[in-house]
Amino acid sequence: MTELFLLSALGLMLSLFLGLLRVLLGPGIGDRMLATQLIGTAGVGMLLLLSVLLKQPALLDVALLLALLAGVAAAAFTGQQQTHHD
Amino acid sequence: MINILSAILILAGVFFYLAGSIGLLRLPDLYSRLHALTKADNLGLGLLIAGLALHSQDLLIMLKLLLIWLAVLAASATSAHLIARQAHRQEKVS
Amino acid sequence: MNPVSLLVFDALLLLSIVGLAWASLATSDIRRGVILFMAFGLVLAVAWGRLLAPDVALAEAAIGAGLSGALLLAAAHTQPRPLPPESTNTPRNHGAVGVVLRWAVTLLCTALAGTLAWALLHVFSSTPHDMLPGAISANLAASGVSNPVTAVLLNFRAYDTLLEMAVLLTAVLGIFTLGQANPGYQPAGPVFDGLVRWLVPVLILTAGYLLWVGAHAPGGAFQAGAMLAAAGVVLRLAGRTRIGLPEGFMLRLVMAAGVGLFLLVGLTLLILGRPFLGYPQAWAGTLILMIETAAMLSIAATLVLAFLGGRPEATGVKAAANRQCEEIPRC
Amino acid sequence: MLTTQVLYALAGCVIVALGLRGALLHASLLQRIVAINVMGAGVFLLLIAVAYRGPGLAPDPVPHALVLTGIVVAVSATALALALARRLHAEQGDD
Repeated sequence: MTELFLLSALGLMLSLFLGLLRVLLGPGIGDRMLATQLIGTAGVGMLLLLSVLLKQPALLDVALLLALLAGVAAAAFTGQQQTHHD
Repeated sequence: MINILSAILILAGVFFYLAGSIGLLRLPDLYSRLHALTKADNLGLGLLIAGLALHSQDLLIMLKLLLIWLAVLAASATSAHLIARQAHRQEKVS
Repeated sequence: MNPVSLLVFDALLLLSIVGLAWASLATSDIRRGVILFMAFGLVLAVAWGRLLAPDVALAEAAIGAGLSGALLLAAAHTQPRPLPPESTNTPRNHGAVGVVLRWAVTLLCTALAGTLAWALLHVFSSTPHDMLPGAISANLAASGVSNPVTAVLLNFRAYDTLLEMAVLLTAVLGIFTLGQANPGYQPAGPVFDGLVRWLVPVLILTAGYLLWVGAHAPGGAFQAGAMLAAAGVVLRLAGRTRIGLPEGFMLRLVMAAGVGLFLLVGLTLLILGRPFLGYPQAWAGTLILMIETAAMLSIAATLVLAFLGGRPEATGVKAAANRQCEEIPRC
Repeated sequence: MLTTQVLYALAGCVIVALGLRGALLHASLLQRIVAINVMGAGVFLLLIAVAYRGPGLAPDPVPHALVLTGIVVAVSATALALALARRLHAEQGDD
């Protein structure tokens, strides 16, 4: 089972690298943000696998925070500040 | 038996992750990429979580895993909507 | 465990971290840089998990990947469109002098990295001494908590944390003196509003969980404060006028609560004839929880105010500005 | 010597150098702030790598506590720097 978890973590790493390419290539800012979301989800998956591999149950909490804060980041990305400030 | 099932679920999850990221890389425009990402990404994580939950056989861990999945599902659906709307708005401006 | 494939994992993880660090600084488009920096924080959180530092990973996930990103993105939004690189008004980008300077700085930074690496390899090759970690695990039972990181932060090196709270207070006072808060955000659409409705309570619950769990497992005041702050930031982004910050005197009280309670406990112990912040063993757990709760509130207030970027306007003015808002319920 | 530890520490060195270079060479204030944050992350990576003592062994908690403090201080310092940059921008914009 350990081998499988490691293999899966490497698979997610590959997925992260593909996302990385999209972040670098763009072209639009939305594409980059989208790819960052993918990197985040791949990070969540890797943390879950690592929590089993390294016997660190606390990494589940880290994955949870990462998942919750993904929404905050997207909101910050699209939030429209009011323009009439004088 | 449970181990085999959980292994299949985890591998299927990784497959969907990879399919999603290849879609993100290969598809031509933002909207289709969005589609590829949100579908495959959530399914990938969902299957991975199902496999890990089966493997853990601990109710508390299962609940936490479920919570993580729900959080990712809801957050990614919302952010996909927000990003698409932002892109749409910018297209109309330019 | 197969060490070779774990090593491959490490190498790829580090490749992506270094690549993102480079890419986030190589671009002249600040929004692109910030998004790459956020991705950098996300991958870094995985690295902390990999190095068995879950406390740090929690803080990175909450702050590095979340709040810092939100802060920088908000700043990048207000920034005017980036000027093309050749039209920036700093003269050192021009001509032969600029090129020489650029190379000189690059060379110096490379030399710095080399020196650092040399020093580290020197440290690693000498026999490790376990005095400090040994002393910590020997005295952990007396610290009042069983998570060693919390024990270091709030008992063994409580001075550091006290001063850190003072640094946070100073930073927020500095932000106050620089002017009014950023303009607010437009009210959220229905989809985002749906997110806010469940995300904010979950963030607050998570904060409570992290504060409580910090005594015996990874977590604690910093991470909990960051989660509370994230709730405030989400409300702000959704265009709400009330984001959970108290006003006037209460706000000042919350801002100073961390330093204040810390000092109060320390001085009381001094009067009782104990060393400054030398908790009696029977009380250590309770005192730490009290200080952590106050610290959490201060940290949350500081981070929300940091996101506002200035003194929050009084609600009286605000109410007048948002008169039309009052007709819509839950606006 | 642990290979993992060395790998992560060396990456930390590279990131410190990259961040410092960015902070010195970038023209835009905002990008310098990002660069300083990157540099800080490199220092954190160094410290956590030093604290790591191998699989199955509990790492040294003192660097962990330092980095935790560092992350929170870094974000508040970043916020102060951003507020300063915004004010500076407003003052210059008046000319």
